[in-house]
Amino acid sequence: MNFFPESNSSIALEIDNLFWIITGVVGIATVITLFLFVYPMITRKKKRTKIERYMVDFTHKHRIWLYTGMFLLLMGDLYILVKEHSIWQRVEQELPEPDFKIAIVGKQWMWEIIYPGPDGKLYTDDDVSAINNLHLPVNRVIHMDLKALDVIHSVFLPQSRFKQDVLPGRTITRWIKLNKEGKFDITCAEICGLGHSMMRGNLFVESEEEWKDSMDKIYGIKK
Amino acid sequence: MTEHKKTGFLKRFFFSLDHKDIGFQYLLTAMFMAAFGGFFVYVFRYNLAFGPDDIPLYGNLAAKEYNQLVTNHGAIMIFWVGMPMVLAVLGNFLIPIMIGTDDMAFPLLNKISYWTFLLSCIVLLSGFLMPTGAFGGGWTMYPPLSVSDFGYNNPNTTFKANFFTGNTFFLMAVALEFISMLMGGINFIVTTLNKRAKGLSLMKLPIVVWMINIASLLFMFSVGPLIAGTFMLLMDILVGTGFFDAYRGGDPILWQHLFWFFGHPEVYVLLLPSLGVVGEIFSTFSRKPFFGYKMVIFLVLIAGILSLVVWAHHQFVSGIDPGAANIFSLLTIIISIPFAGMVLAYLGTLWRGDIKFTVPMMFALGMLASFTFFGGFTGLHLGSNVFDIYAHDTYFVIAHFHYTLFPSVILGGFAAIYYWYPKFSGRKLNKTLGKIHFWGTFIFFNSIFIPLFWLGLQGQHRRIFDYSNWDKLLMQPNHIMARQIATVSLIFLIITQFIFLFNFFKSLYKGKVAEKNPWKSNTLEWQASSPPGHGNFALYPAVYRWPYDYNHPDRDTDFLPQNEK
Amino acid sequence: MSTKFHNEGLAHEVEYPALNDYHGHPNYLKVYITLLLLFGISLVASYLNNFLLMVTIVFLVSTLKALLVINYFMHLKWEPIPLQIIIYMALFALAALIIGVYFDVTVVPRDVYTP
Amino acid sequence: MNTSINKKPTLRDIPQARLGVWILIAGEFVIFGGLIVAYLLYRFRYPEWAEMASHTNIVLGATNTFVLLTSSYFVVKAHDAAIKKDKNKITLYIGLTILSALIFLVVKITEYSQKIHHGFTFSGKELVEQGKHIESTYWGFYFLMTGLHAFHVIVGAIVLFIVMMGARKGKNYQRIEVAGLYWHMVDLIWIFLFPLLYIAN
Repeated sequence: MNFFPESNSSIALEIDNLFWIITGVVGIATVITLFLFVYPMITRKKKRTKIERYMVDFTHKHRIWLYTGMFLLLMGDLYILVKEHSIWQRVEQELPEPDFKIAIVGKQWMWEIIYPGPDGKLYTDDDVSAINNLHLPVNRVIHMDLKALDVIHSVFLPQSRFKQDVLPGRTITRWIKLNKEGKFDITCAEICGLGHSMMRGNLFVESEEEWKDSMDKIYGIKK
Repeated sequence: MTEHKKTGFLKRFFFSLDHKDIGFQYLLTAMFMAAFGGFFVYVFRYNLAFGPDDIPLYGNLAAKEYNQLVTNHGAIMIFWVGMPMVLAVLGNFLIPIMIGTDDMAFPLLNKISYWTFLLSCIVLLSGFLMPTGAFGGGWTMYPPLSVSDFGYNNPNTTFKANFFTGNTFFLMAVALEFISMLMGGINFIVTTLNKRAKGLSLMKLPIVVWMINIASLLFMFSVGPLIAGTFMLLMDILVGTGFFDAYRGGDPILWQHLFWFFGHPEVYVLLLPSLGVVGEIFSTFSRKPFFGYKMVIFLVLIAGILSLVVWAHHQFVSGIDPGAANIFSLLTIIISIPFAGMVLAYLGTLWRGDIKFTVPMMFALGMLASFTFFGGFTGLHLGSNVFDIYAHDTYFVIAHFHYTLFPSVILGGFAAIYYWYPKFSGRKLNKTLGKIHFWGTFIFFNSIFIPLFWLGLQGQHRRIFDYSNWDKLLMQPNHIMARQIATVSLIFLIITQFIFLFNFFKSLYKGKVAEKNPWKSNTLEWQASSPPGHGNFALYPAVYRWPYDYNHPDRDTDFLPQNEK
Repeated sequence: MSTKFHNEGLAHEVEYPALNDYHGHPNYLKVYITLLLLFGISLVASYLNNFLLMVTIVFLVSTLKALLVINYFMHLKWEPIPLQIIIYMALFALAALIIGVYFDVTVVPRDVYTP
Repeated sequence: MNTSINKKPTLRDIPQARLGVWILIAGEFVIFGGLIVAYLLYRFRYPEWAEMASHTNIVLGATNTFVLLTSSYFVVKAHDAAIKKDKNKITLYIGLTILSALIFLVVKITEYSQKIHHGFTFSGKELVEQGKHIESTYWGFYFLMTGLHAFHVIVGAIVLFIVMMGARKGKNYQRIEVAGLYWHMVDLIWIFLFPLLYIAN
């Protein structure tokens, strides 16, 4: 049984790996805790003196046991944090040089995709907009200006492990690099009213030539 | 003790100032609201598994109704079931009697708090009668949607048109509920600090009283900004101010911050009293002193303070500053440490214990197990900001927070009910039915949410009426089957609860009469008669020891009540 | 009637001022005059041209005023320490809130997308 | 003077009502604090709010500050009188406090009518029509914060009145302290609202 849907972006595998790292840390903790849980239940009928049961003093020994447990988890936590920090920085805090820039605007209940016109610059008069169908080239760094018009939406590309809420009143720029051709999904992950479940788009990841063709088509229709 | 006067139903359930009666009223109201919440979840889960047509007991479901049901299920289960169940019921019933006093510090305030709560229930449910229908924008009420379904071009302009909407009623209900719980919380804190029995120092308090008080304090500190925010949002809807309107300088993200600044401590508000109950039950049924009492209180205080500064992990992808997200991720993951210490201390109580598998003990074990293994540990996944990019707003989150809230509210609540039922009714619940109820609840609860973890990892996002749009991603046979397993389990879970209801109400009148101290427990409430009359104690007890002296080596009996020298 | 040990019943049943509950009495007039002086300072400061200096002075003075009121008029100084902690915890919560939200609400570019 | 002057009372020694009001005050602090935090954050973000803040009437604001500070002094004197169980002084000082509250409210109403007259309303519709979208929200905060505060003033005055009537009948002296605490809180909040809304422009 596969745990994740197919992946198509450079960060997808890193995120999947992080999941397994955390699951590993949690797994070890689970085994220890499970033992502490089950062992007293198995041995509950054993004859014990009152003194053995009566552990009213929280002695140094007990404290050390408790601290050891907490310390082990702290180590696990720090391991997770170290692993995740660099990924987070690359994904959210740094913007590599873009090869191509687009804008995505969430509206009730569709995605408006604004492509830069033939001049290659966004927010000029020759910008072209399309609804719901996003064509992107493979293996290129793409910047996306994410906006919303009316209520909060969330751009969620499940196969790219990409998600970003879009809010009216601010533009959020994120980058993405896709490494697999095909047709993928764009979904809205933040409730946005009546048509929330109909708010679906398609992400077409295409090779350079195919992508040029489809861009020509988009420009052509508008021209 | 004072004579237990026969009082009329109306007098007892509407005007009585006695803390036990008020606790019982909260309990009944919470059960009543839980019926709504349970019915809602049944309807929309049925839709997700078997389609929107011809849902038994409901009919056809529309997308708008789906949103309304999802929203109200969330709000009801947290604010109108969870809050009263673990805070108001336990606090009202337990605090005065466990600290050996006659009643709350302010009985009238207590009653007003209940009335406000009842009013908030009525306001919430009357939202369904509004011309536009109930509110359907998610229980988190994120602004542009909660101000109007149409964002900035809101067609409703008049005050009246905006007032009679589900949005307004929902918000008013939430605000009233907060105020009610705030009044209750003040009462709990003052009662505990001020009315303790002679000799009962803070370090001799039962752990559950500590937990309820810390929870009340946390609630009080965190809810203030949200009450302010609720006023602001209400004015946005009604008057047309622009506090959260991006086109008028407002910021929708501010609401999210105000909401989650409350929303995260709220989880601990629900969790801590329940952990307190589990602590009491563990100690009693392991016949062992509570392990690391001071340590646990210290850790809870640390966790409480930390919980005030981790809220933004609900917003990693909602457009907050990515640099700040690093800090919030760090704090969130660090908060697992005090909880790990607490769980280990709790397991230390079980260690070498003479464990007795009574029904409350089973619920307590079930609570701690499901909370730790699934709720707590998946918290690490979601606390990590990178994985949260993917998991946010998917069913992984849903499964995670149900694994924290369901054990806290439902399993912990049942543990408390089974444990203290002999005290507040004077009769015993049927043990066999109780065990069936436990296994049914526990197994079906797990089989609902484990498939949802998997669905979440598959990318199934929340609050979607119909997944058929994502035929490749989410409509494979495996996905459909997982959704159906969850739904069928849910139906069985709901059916199991009828066993409990039958047991609960039948035993009120026909159950075996319980002795004064059926579990041989140490805390003060077991020294009062069952059920305690008005005023609780014939003679106010003086306290000589802490409440967990089980199996004391110097004594013949294996328990030693707090008021014995 | 049963024997009762502790503070109990409604508050008005308790003799006032309650036993053991004595807090000192500061010279209220002195505090009041200080408050008025501080108030005067903040008014004068409001005519300063330097914005930053003005804001700093005004808010320092407000904090000082608030401390005077809460400690002397409200006798918080003479209250039990746990109670003081509870009150100041509220301020801690607010400080956490404002620091956490500052970067998301204040330090963002102003930008409104209109179609 | 009492001998236990240096000994702090324990939590169990202080009357429940006072403890309760202290906890309530902590709760109120966070409620108003939430509003103030929201206001401050927006205020930092929008320099154009400074211009709006200059439309507030600093003279009336200062008058109100003075009135509330003075009333705080009266309340504390009333508390002093309550300890001595001096009914006349209690009536005098609480009467003065309620008078201050009335003055405060009258000034507030004058101020509100001025603002509304100039087109600065709660919903800010007039400003939006002039194209001043962002500025309009300032008045939302102004009216919401001062309005909520004025509501507390009214509640406090009513409470003080009830308490005074009780004290005149010679009972419930400790209620004066409790109501006084609440009144001080109203003053405390104003101490922060005044510079926020009136001075810092």
